[in-house]
Amino acid sequence: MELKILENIEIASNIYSLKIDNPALFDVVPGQFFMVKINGFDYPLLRRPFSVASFEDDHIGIIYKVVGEGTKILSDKKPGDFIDLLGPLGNGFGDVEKDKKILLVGGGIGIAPFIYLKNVLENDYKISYKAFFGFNTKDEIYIDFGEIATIDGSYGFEGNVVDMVENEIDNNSLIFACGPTIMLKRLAYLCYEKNCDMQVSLESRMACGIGVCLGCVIETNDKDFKRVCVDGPVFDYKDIAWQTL
Amino acid sequence: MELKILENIEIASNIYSLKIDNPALFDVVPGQFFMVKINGFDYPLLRRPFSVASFEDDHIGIIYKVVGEGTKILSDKKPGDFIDLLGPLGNGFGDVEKDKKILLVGGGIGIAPFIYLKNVLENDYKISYKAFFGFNTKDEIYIDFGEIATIDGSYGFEGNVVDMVENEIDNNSLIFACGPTIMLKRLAYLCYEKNCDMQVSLESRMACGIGVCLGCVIETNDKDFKRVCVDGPVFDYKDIAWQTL
Amino acid sequence: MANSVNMSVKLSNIIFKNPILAASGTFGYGFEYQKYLDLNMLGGFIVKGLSVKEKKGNKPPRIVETPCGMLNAIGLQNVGVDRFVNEKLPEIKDLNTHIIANIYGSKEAEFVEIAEKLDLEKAVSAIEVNVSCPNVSKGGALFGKNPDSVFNLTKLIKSSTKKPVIVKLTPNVEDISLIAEAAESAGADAVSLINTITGMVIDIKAKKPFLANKTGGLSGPAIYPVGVRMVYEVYEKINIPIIGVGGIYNSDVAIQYIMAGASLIEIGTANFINPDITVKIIKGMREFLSRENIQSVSDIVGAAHSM
Amino acid sequence: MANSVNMSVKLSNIIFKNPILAASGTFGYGFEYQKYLDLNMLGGFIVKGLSVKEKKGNKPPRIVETPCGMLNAIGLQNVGVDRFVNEKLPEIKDLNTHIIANIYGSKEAEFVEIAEKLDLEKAVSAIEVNVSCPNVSKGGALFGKNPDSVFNLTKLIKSSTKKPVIVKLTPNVEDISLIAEAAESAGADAVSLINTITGMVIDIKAKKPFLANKTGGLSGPAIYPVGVRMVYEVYEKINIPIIGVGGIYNSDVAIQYIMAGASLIEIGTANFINPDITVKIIKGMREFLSRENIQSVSDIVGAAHSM
Ligand SMILES: Cc1cc2nc3c(=O)[nH]c(=O)nc-3n(C[C@H](O)[C@H](O)[C@H](O)COP(=O)(O)OP(=O)(O)OC[C@H]3O[C@@H](n4cnc5c(N)ncnc54)[C@H](O)[C@@H]3O)c2cc1C
Ligand SMILES: Cc1cc2nc3c(=O)[nH]c(=O)nc-3n(C[C@H](O)[C@H](O)[C@H](O)COP(=O)(O)OP(=O)(O)OC[C@H]3O[C@@H](n4cnc5c(N)ncnc54)[C@H](O)[C@@H]3O)c2cc1C
Ligand SMILES: Cc1cc2nc3c(=O)[nH]c(=O)nc-3n(C[C@H](O)[C@H](O)[C@H](O)COP(=O)(O)O)c2cc1C
Ligand SMILES: Cc1cc2nc3c(=O)[nH]c(=O)nc-3n(C[C@H](O)[C@H](O)[C@H](O)COP(=O)(O)O)c2cc1C
Ligand code: FES
Ligand code: FES
Repeated sequence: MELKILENIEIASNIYSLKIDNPALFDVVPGQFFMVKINGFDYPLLRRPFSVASFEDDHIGIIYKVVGEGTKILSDKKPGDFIDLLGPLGNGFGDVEKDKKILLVGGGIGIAPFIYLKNVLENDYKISYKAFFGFNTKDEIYIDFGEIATIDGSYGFEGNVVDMVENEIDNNSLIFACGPTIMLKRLAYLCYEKNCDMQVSLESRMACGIGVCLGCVIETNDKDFKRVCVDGPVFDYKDIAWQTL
Repeated sequence: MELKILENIEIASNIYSLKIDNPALFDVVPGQFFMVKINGFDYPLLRRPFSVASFEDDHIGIIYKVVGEGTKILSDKKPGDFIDLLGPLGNGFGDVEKDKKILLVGGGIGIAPFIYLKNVLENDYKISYKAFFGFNTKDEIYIDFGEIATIDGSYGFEGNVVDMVENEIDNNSLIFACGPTIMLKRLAYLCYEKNCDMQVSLESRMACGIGVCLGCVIETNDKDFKRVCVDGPVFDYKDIAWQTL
Repeated sequence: MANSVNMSVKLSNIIFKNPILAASGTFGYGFEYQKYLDLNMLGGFIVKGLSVKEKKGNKPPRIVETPCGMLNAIGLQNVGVDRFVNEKLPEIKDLNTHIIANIYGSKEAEFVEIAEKLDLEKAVSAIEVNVSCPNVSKGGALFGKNPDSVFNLTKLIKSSTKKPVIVKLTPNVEDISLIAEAAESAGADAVSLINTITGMVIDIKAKKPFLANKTGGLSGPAIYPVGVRMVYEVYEKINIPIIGVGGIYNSDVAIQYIMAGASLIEIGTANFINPDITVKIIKGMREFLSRENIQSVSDIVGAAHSM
Repeated sequence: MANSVNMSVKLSNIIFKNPILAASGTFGYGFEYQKYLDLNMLGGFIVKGLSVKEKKGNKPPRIVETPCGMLNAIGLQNVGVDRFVNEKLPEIKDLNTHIIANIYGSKEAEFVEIAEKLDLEKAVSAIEVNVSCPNVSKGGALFGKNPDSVFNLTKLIKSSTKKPVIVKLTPNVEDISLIAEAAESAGADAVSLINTITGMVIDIKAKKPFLANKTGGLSGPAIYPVGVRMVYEVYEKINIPIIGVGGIYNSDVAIQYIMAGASLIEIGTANFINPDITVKIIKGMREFLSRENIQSVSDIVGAAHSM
C-alpha cells in the first residue's frame, strides 16, 4: 500500500515521528505493526517492522529511532513522499480484564505502541491504568504521560524502569510491556515471583512479517519455535522460554 | 564532493535539468563529465556519468534523460538534497581552429554538452559556428538554439539530423558531435567521404571513471583498446574503429 | 492484446498456465498468500520443504540482511509430511494451480518414504527434491554435491512415485552441470537451480557469527547473476527442462533466466518484500513478450544461446 | 586517542603499517589514485595483474551493474611485466607503502618468468599469484580449481623468487579450503580470497549475454557474505595468514573479515565508487578498535572462532 507521508520530524534525540495518510481501509489493535518498505527500490532489501504509535482518522503514526541504515534513510523522507506499508500485522495487546490493576511498562523506543494503547484504554475501554517508562537520558524522552525513569537521573526516577515499577506489582496486576529484551526478561522474572499477568511485545529480525519465512521465531516453553510476526508480537510472558533470549 | 542540489526539474518529456551548487574549486572544459553518485548509500552501486551542460559561478548544470533506475531515482531528488560528484573527468572538446567552419551536431540527450560548448565558443573563443540538433519528437526538445530536426517531423526538418547537416559539411568543416552511436557512425562515414575534421564524444558503461577499471574501453584503429573515461570521452573520429561499435 | 501471448509451458505431463512458480520456503503452504493475490493466477507454487517427521529447525537468529540479499538458516522447520497431507493440503487442494511438494531427508530412505506418501495425493502435481539445503547438518547439500549420490537418490525416488520429479541443485559446487547430468541420467523430469549460496555474517560487537547456525544461505537480488550463469551452463549440457531460481525480483530478470535456458522460474525472497510480486512478474513478462512480438514464452527458452 | 591503536600486521618478513590493501585490477598501478588520497597511508596496494607480454584484454562490453554488485570481464588487459618495471614502477617505487605485484600466466613457465623478473625489483614487496581469473580462456581459474596444479605452481614460483608469495584463490569451487591447503603445503606465504564469483547478465532486448565474454566476475557488496564464509572456513584449515577480499565497502565489513580469520584485507570494487574509501576504512577500523578497547588489530584476527 503506497501511502503519503504527512510528517516526518525529529521529536527527541534520534527519535522521529512519522505520520502517514490513513487510507481508512482497516482497523488497528494496539501492539500491531506494519512492515515498511524504506525505498521504492530493492535497497534496503527487507521491509522494517514498526509498531503503530497512533491511529487516527487522518493519519497512521509511527515513532522510530534511527539505529541503522534503514531508519537513517527513513529519516530523510519528506512530507509528500510515498512509502509502502504492509499490514496491519500480528496480534496486538488483548484481553484487558477490568478488575485487574493495569500497568504499562515500557523502555526506550518500546514505549511507542503505548501511546496508541493509552488512547484505546481511555476512549474505548474507559479503564484506568498506570504507566511507567524508562529512558537512558532526558533528551530521549518523547512522551508526555506516565512516570519516567532515566538511567542517568537527568529526569524523574534515577535508574531502571523495572526498579521504579517493582513495588507497584502484585498478584492482581496485568502488565503490558514492551522494550529492550533485558528489561522484559527482568520483568518476567519479577512477574513469576509476584504471580501476576503480563503481555509482552517482543522484537525479532523479520523477513516476511506474514508467517511464511520462519525467520523471526523465538523459543517457547513447550520447546517449540513460535513466529513473532503472526503468533506475536504480543505474547503471554508465561509462554516464552526467557532463558533462551 | 557532496554538493547541494539547487534545482531538479523536468524541462522536456523525460528530460531533467539538474543544477548543483558550484564549489568554485575547479574549471570545466566542455565535453568533460562528472561521475554522479545517485544515493548516499551503495545502491545503485556504480556512479553514473553525466556531461556538463552548463558551468556558471553559481552552479554546475547537468541535463539528463530518465532511462533506467539510476536516472529515475535522480529525478526524485529535491532542491536542498546533497549529491556526490566526482570530477570533472575526461578530455573535453579541444583544438578549435579559427579558420575552420565549425559545426555542432547533436542528437537527443547528446546535445546537452553543446549548451556549455556554445557558451565557451561565443564568450571565450568568440568564434562563429552553426548548430544542428536532432530529436525524435517535438516534446523532447530542450534547447533554444540551432537548427532542429525531428524524426516525426513535428518540429523543424523532418528526419535525421545527419540528413539535415549533410550538405553543410565540406573539407574545411570541423564538427563537434555527440549523440547516439548510430548517428555518430553515419557522421563518421560522411566525414571520411568529405575529408573533414570531427571530434566525437562517445559513451560507454563506466565503473570508475578515472581510468583504472578498464571497463569502458572502445576499440581504436590501431587495434588497441582505449578508455572512454580518460582517453576520451572526446576522440578524433579517425582514431575510432567504427565497424566495432 | 497482452493476453494473446501464450504463457503456458509443459513439464513432463503437466501443463502450467504460465512459467511462474513460487519457491519453496518462501511461500509457506500457499494459503498464507491468499490475502495478497489470487493463487489461481500462478503457474504453481512449491510448499515449504517437507521431512518425514515434523522438524523444529535451527535456533534463532535465523536470518540477517546483506546488501541486496539475505542469509537464512531456518533449518527446514516444517510440519512433516503427514500433517502436511492431513492439515495443509485440504486447504489448497481445490485450487486451480499446480502444487509442488519440496521434500528433504537426512538419508535416502526418508526421501523415499515421503515420495511414496505424496504419490497418493492427487493434489500434488510434482515433487521437488531438495538435495541442496545448506542449513541442515545431515543430508542436505552433502547429497547434492556428489553426482553419484544425486544419481542414486534420483533413481530411487523416481521408482517410488509416478509424479514428475524435479531435482533442486546447490550452487556451492565447482561444476553444477555435472550434478544436473547425473540427475538427468537417473531419470529426473527436470532440475531446478539454484538453491542458496552459503554465506556468513559476523556480529562484530559480539565477535561471533550472527546466525546461531553460523552459516546461512544467501538469496535475493544479489545472487541473480550467479543463477543465470548456472542455468546457462546447465542448458548446454542437458535436455530435460530447467527451472530457474535465484534472486528474481522483476520480470526482466525472470526473462533473463528464460533466455539463459529456464522453461519455468521460481520466485523466492522477493515474495517477502512484495507478497504479490509473482503476479506482477507474470504481468511484466506478458507485456515484454507482447511488446517484442513474441507469441509464446517457450519461443525464447534458451534464446541467449543462439548467437 | 584513536591513534593509540596498533594497526600494524606482519606477513612473512613484511610489516604492513595497517591491514588495508587495495585489490588488484581496481587500483590501476597506484598513481592514478594519488589525486584522491595519500598512498602512503595504505598498508599497501596490489597492481593490476601482470602477464609476460602486454595483453589487450576482452572486447567490450566488459562491465555491467547488478544489484549491489557488478560483473567484469576485463580479460587482464595490462602492459606486461617489462613495461610495468620500466614505465610504471619508477612512478611508485619511492612510496612509503608496500607494492604487491599480481601475476598471471597461461602456463606455469609464464608465471615463473614473471616471478623471476619481479624478484629483481626491490620496490616490489610481494607477489600475489592470480590462479583464479574467470575471464581468460587459458590458465586463470582452471589452475585455481585443482589442488594439484595449485600445489605445483606455488612450488615453482616459490623457487623462482625470494619474495613472499600470496596465492589468490577462486570461490568457484566446492571446497576452497582444499585449494588453500594445497597452497600452504607448497610453501605459500599467504593466501588471498576471494576472487570474483562467475556470473552472467543477459541483454533481453538483444537476446544474448550482455558481456562480449558472455560470463564475468561478480564483485562488490553483494558478495561479501560469501567471502566472509570462505575466509572463516579456510582459517580453520591452514596456519599461514589469510588476506580477505570480496565486497568490502565499509569498516564494519572489513572487521567481519578480520574476525573471520583474515590478517589483512583488500578493497576492490569499492575504490570505483569512492576513490578514497581505503583511507576511510582505515579510519573506521581504528575508531572501532579504540571504541571497543582493542589494543591491536591482530588481537581480533579469527575472533569469531573462539565461541
Ligand atoms: C514487531 C516490531 C515492532 C517494532 N516497532 C518499532 C517501533 O515502533 N519503533 C522503532 O523505532 N523500532 C521498532 N522496531 C524495531 C525496528 O524494526 C528496527 O529498529 C529497525 O528494523 C532497524 O532498521 P535499520 O535498517 O535502521 O537497522 P539495521 O540494523 O541496519 O537493520 C538491519 C536488519 O536488521 C533488522 N533489525 C535491526 N534491529 C532490529 C530490531 N530491534 N528488531 C527487529 N529487527 C531489527 C532490520 O529490520 C533489518 O532487517 C520494531 C520491531 C519489531 C519486530
Ligand atoms: C561520458 C558520458 C557522458 C554522459 N552524459 C550524459 C548526459 O549529459 N545526460 C544524460 O542523460 N546521459 C548522459 N550519459 C549517459 C548516462 O550516463 C546514462 O544514461 C545513465 O548512466 C543511465 O543510468 P540509469 O541508472 O538510469 O540506467 P540503467 O540502464 O539502469 O543503468 C545501468 C548501468 O548502465 C550504465 N548505463 C546505462 N546507459 C548508459 C549509457 N548510455 N552510457 C553509459 N552508461 C550507461 C549506467 O551508468 C549503469 O552503470 C553520459 C554517458 C557518458 C559515458
Ligand atoms: C527463508 C528461506 C527458506 C527456504 N526454504 C527452502 C526449502 O525448504 N526448500 C528448498 O528447496 N529451498 C528453500 N529455500 C531456497 C529457495 O527456494 C530459493 O531456491 C532460494 O532462496 C533462491 O531464490 P531467491 O533468491 O528468489 O530467494 C529457502 C529460501 C529462503 C530465503
Ligand atoms: C574490474 C576488475 C578487475 C580485476 N582484475 C583483477 C586482476 O587483474 N587480478 C586479480 O587477481 N584480481 C582482479 N580482480 C578481482 C579483485 O581483485 C577482487 O578479488 C574482487 O573484485 C573481489 O573484491 P571486491 O568485491 O572488493 O571487488 C578484478 C576485479 C575487478 C572488479
Ligand atoms: S517474519 Fe517471516 S515468519 Fe515471521
Ligand atoms: S570507467 Fe574505469 S577505466 Fe574507464
